[in-house]
Amino acid sequence: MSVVVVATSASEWTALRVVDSLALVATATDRFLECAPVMLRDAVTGLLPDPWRWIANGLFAIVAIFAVFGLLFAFLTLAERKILGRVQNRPGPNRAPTPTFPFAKFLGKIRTYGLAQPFADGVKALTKEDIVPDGADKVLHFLAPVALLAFATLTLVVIPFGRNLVALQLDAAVLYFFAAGAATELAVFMAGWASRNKYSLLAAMRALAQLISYELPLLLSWVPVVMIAGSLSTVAIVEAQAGWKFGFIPHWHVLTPWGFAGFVIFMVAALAESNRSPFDLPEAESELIAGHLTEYSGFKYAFFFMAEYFGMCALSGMAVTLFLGGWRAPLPFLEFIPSYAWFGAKLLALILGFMWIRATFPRLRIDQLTRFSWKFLVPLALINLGNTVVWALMSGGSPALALARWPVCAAIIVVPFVWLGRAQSASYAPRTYRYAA
Amino acid sequence: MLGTGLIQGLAVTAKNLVGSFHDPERYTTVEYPEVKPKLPENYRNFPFLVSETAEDPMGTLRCVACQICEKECPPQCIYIVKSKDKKLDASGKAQLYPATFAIDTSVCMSCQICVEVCPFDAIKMDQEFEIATTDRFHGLLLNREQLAKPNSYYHQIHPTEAAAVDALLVAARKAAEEKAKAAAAAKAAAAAKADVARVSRPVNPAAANTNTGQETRATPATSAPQPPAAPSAEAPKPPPPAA
Amino acid sequence: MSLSPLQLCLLFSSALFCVGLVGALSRSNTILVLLGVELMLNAANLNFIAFWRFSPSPSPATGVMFVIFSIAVAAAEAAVGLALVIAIYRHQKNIRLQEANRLKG
Amino acid sequence: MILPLVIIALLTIAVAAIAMTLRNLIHSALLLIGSWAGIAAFYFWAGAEFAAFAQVLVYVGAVSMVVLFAVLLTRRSRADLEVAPDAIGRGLGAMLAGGAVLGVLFGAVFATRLDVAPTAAPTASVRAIGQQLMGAHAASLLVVGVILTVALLGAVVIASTDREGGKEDAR
Amino acid sequence: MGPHHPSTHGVFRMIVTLDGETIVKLKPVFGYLHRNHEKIGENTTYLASMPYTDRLDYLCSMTNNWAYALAVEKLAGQPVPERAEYVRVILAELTRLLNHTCLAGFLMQDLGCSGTPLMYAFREREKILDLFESLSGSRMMCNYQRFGGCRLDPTADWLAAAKQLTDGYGRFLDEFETLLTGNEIIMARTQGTGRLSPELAVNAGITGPMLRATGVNYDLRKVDAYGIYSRFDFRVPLGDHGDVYDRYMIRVLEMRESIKILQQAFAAIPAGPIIDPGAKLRGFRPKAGEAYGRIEGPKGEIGFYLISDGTPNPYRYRVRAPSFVNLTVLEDMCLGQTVADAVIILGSVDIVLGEVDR
Repeated sequence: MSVVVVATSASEWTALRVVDSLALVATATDRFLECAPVMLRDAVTGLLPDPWRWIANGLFAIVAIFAVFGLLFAFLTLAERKILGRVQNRPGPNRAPTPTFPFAKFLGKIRTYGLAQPFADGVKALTKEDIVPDGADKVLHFLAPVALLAFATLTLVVIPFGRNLVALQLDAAVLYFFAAGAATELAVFMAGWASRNKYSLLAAMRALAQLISYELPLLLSWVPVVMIAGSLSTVAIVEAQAGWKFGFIPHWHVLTPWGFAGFVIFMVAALAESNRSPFDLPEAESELIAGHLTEYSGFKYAFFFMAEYFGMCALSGMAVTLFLGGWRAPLPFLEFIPSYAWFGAKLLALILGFMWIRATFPRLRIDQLTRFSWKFLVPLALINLGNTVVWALMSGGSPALALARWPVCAAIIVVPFVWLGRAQSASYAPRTYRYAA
Repeated sequence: MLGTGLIQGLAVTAKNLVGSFHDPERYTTVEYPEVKPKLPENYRNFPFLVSETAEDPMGTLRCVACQICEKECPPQCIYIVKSKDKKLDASGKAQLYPATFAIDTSVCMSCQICVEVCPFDAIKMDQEFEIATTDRFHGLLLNREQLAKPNSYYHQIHPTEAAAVDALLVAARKAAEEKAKAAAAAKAAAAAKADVARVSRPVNPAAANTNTGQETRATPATSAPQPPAAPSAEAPKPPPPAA
Repeated sequence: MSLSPLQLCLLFSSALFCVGLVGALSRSNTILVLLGVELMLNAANLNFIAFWRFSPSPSPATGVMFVIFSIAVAAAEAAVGLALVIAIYRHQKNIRLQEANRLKG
Repeated sequence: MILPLVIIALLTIAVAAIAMTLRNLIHSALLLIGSWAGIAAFYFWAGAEFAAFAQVLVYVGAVSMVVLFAVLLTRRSRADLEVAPDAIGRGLGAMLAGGAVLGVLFGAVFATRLDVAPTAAPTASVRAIGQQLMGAHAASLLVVGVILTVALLGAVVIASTDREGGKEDAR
Repeated sequence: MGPHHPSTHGVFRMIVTLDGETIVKLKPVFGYLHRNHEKIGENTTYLASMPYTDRLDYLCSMTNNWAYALAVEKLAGQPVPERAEYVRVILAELTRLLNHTCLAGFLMQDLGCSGTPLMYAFREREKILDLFESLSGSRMMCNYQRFGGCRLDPTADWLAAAKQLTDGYGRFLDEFETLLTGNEIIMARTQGTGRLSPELAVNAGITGPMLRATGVNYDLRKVDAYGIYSRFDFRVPLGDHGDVYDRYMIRVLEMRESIKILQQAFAAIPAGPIIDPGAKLRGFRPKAGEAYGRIEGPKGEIGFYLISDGTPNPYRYRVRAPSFVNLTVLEDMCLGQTVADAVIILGSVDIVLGEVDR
C-alpha cells in the first residue's frame, strides 16, 4: 500500500498554534507501523534548529504528496485502461517492453503485463514535440496547465491520510479545500482562451458552465457533515466518525440516511467537477474535438491529464474523509492494519468506481447536464440539509425516538428523490412497440 | 425511478469485467504474433498455380495456358503468354504450357472466380496471408516461378477440397485412358475392316469421341456426385462449345 | 521611527487603495474601472483585519465579521456592475467610458 | 514575524500596479485576480483563516469568472483587447491625484503613535465566528442573503434582455 | 464537419450552419468514395460484377450478392433449387443480425460510451464473420451467390455451428438491452431527437428500419415475399415516434425476429443440389430484356436494375442503394437540433459510404 510520509506541521504563520507533533505520537497507539512515518519525519527534522524545522516539515509534506500521488497517477492511467479493456473483453495494454540497454539485451524480453506502460506513456509525453499555436499568447498558454496542476495539488494538502498524517491542520480545512477547488475554473478558462481557436473557446465556456453549475451541489452536499461534526476541520470530522455502534457498525456518516444521500450527491457532483464519464462534455470527441485541450501537446497535455487525476484523487479523498470515516477501520478487530492503509483502500475503491462508471455510461448533452444539476441535485441537497436538521433534533431523546428517526429521515430524502426523478425524466419513458399484421 | 436503468447497466459491465477473467467466451483477444489464429479450411487469399510434383514445380504445371481465367478475371489482373512448343502433361497428352504467367496481387481481389472457371484445376486459392513486401511494384507482381506450388502443398492447405479434386482428376484420367484404348481398338478394327472393305470404302464420320486440342474432362452431364462430406470443388463445367 | 506591524499593515492597505484609485481614474475601459473600485474595497477590508489582528481584545471577531459581510456585498456589487457593463455594451457596441454619456434609452 | 507580511505586501502591490498599467485586458484581469489572492494570503497571515478562504472562494473562484466573462462578451474582435493607451493627460492627472492621497495617508500613518504590543495572532476559530454570526449578527446575515439574491436576479435581468447576455455567477 | 470527422461513418462531410448550438442549415457532401461501380458493371460480364457487389455495402455482402443474383435470375428466368433458397435466407438473416449489431455499437459510440457496447457488438459480429469465412472463404467479401444458387454447399457441421450461434444470440441481445435500452441517459438523449414524419419518409422513398420506425408498415419480405420468406412466420416491428430511439429499438426487435426466422430455417433445410444443374457459369448470355430484382437488406430495399441486349455484358447496370436514399432526409431531421444530436441522427440513419457513393 502507498506509505504516505506526511509531516504534521502547524500552519507556519500562526506560530502560537504549532502543535507539538511529538505529543501527538504519544497518544496514538504505539504500534510501530502506525506511527513509523511520523517518527521518521521527526528524526529528520529533529536535527535542525527551530525555524528551519518548520521549513523541513513543509518540504517533507510536499515531497511526500507529489511522490505518492505522482506514482498513483501513473498507475491509475494504467489501471483505467486495463479496467476499460477488461470490461470490453480485451486484455488492455500489456505490450510495453521493459527498457533494453545495450548491455542488458534480455531485459526487453520480460513480459511486463503492462506495468511498464505508464513509464512508456511518460517518455512519450516528454519526447512529443510541443506545439504552441502562433496566435496564442505564450504566457497564458504555458501558465494554464501549471495553474491547473497547482490548484489540484493545493486541494490535496488538507486531506488527513492517516491517524496523524495530515499535511496542514487547518481550522477551516473543508472551506480551504473548496476554495482551491473553485480556482480550477480559472485555469480551465485560461487554457480555453490561450489556445486561440474557436472550438476550444466554445469548449472552455461549456466546461465553465458545467463546473459552476456543479459547484453548488458539491458545496451543499458537505454542509450536513459539518453540521453534525460541528467543525470545519477535516481531522475533527474524522474524529467525529470514531467509535462503533453495537460493536460492529462504524459511526461513518455514509451509514445514515442523510449521509448516504449527501455521499451520492457529492460523488455525482465530483464526477462533474473532474469532467469524467457522463459529464465529460469538454473533451466530447464526437462534437468538439478535444475541448479546451486541442492546442496542447506533449508534456503540457500530460500536465492536464495529471491535474485531472489529482483532482479526482482529491475529490474522492475528501469524500472518504467526509462520509466514509477517513482513515478509520471498519471493524474494531481490524485496527492493527495501519490507518493510511485504510485510507488508501477506500480511496482506490472510489476511484475504481469512477472508472467503472466511465466504462458504462454515454455522455449527457450540455443543456441536460445543467438542467440535471439545477433542477435535481440542488433541490435534493437542500432537502438533505433539512433532513440532517431533523436527524439532529430527533437524536436527543429516548432510544425509541432514536429508532424512529431512521425511517423518518429516509422518507424525507427518498420521497423528493422519486418525485424529482419523475419530473426529471418526464421527457422520456420506456416504450412498447406494436407489430404489423 | 431515475437510477434503475443506470444501475442495471453497471451490473452488465461488472459481469463482463469479472467474466473476462474466467469465462473464455468473454475474453476474445488472440495475441497475434505469439498465438496464430486457426484459419478455416475454405479461407482464400491470393491464387497459386498447382504443379503435380514438388521436385520440379516448373516442369509439371497443370496449367495449359488456355487463358480462360485471364478473360474471366473481373479486375483483369492475370497475364499469360503461351509457349511455342508443347510438352507432355500428367495424362500423357502433348499440351501447351504458359511461358509467362503473372498475377498482379496489388490488383487481384482474391474473388476466386479464376479457380471456378479453370477447367484443368490448375489454379487454386492460397492461405498465405503474411505477404507484406516493401516494394510496391515488382514485389507484388508474382511471376510463374513464385506462383507455382506443389499439389502436396495444395493437399496441406485445402485437405477436403484437394481430395475431391484429385478424385475427379484420377477418374478423368482413367476415362481418358479407356477412351484412348477404345479409340486404339476401334482404329485397329477400322483398319481391319478397311482391309476387308477396301473396295467398298464407306465413309463413316468418326464420331468425334476424342476431341483434339483441348482435352476436356467432360464431366458427366449430371452434377458431380455429391461427395457427402466434401464440398464439390467446382460447379459442374458445361461442355465448352465444340472446339 | 520604529514601525510597528500595525503601521506596516496600514501602509500596505493605503498603498493598495491608491493603486486602485489610479487604476480606476486612468483607464477608460469600464471593466477596469470597476476592477479598480473592487481593489479599493479590498484595501478597506485589509484595514479591518489589520486592526482586528492588533486589537487588545480579539475575542469578538468583529473585524472578521465585517470583512465577511463586505466581501459578500462587494461580490453582489461586482455582479450587478458587470451586468450593467454588458447592457451598455449591447447598447453602444463599445464600452469606452467617455461615450456612455447619453441618458436616453 | 514581520518578514512574511512585508513579502506579501510588496508582492500584492506590485501585482496590482502592473495589472493597472497592462495593455492587454485579459492579462490585467488575471493579474488583478492574482492580487486578490495576495490579499487572501494577508488575511491568512493575520490569522483570520475563515476570511481568507471566503475571499478566495468568492473572489478568485467566482467574481473572477464574472469579470472574465464580461471581458469576453464585450469585445467584437481580438483587437478590442489591446486597449489603446488613453490620453496621457488623463493618466498623469490620475497619477497626481493618487500620489496626493498616498502622501496624506502615509503622513497620517507616520504621525500617529500606534504602539501596539506584538501579541500573538488571535485565533478566530470557525466555531467562534459561527456563534457570532448566528448570535450578534444574525439579522445582518439574513440581510446580506437578501442582498445577494436580489443582486443576482437584477444582474440576470439587466444582462440578458433580448440576447443571451452575461452569464451571471451562481453566487 | 470535415470529411474525416471522427464521427462520420467513412468519408462523408456535413456543412452545418449553426446559430449558437442549434443547426440552421445542413448540407451533406459525399462522393468521396465514388468508384464508378455502375460503369464497370457495364464493361464486364454478369459473373465478373458479382464480386464487385460485395464492395457496395461492405458490412452486408451476402445480401448484396443475393439481390444481384435475384435480379439476374429474374432476367434470365433461372430456377433456383430448394436448398439454395434456404441457404440464402439463412445468410441474409445472419447478415441482418450482423448489421444491426454493428449499428447499435456505432450509435452508442456516437452517444459517448467509451467503446463498451461497440466491443460487445463486435464480439458477436466476429462470430458471424467466422461463419461466413468458413463457408465462403472470406469474412466480408464473400462472393458466394451465383445465378441459380450458391457456389459451395454448407456442410452439416457448418449448419450446426450456425444453429448454435443463433441460439446463443438471444442471450447476447438480452445483455445488450439491459445495458442500453433502460439507460436513462440514452433515453434522455435519443428520445425526441431527429424526428421523421411518416409522410416525409414515404415521399422521400425511405425504406428499411428507418421507415418502419416512423410507423409505416412496409417490409419487402412481406410485400414481395421473394425467395421463400412466405414459408416463415415472423412479425415486423413498427415504431410510432420515428426518432433515434425508435430506430435503435426497431433494429433490436428485428434482430429478435431474425433469430426466429433462422431457427425455423435451420429446422426445415432440405438436402439436394445447391445450384441449379442447368446454370451456366461462363458464356452466360441472357436474352434481351430488363429486370429489377430487390430484397429487404438490413439498411433498406437494395435493388439491381439490369437491361441486357443478349451480349455477355449488361447494357445498363443500376444499383438502388438504400443508404443513399435514406441520406436525403438527413437535413430535415437535423434542423433545430444541436450539433451533438446531428452526430447521433447521422449514426441512427446507418449509412455505409461504399453504398452511398457507389
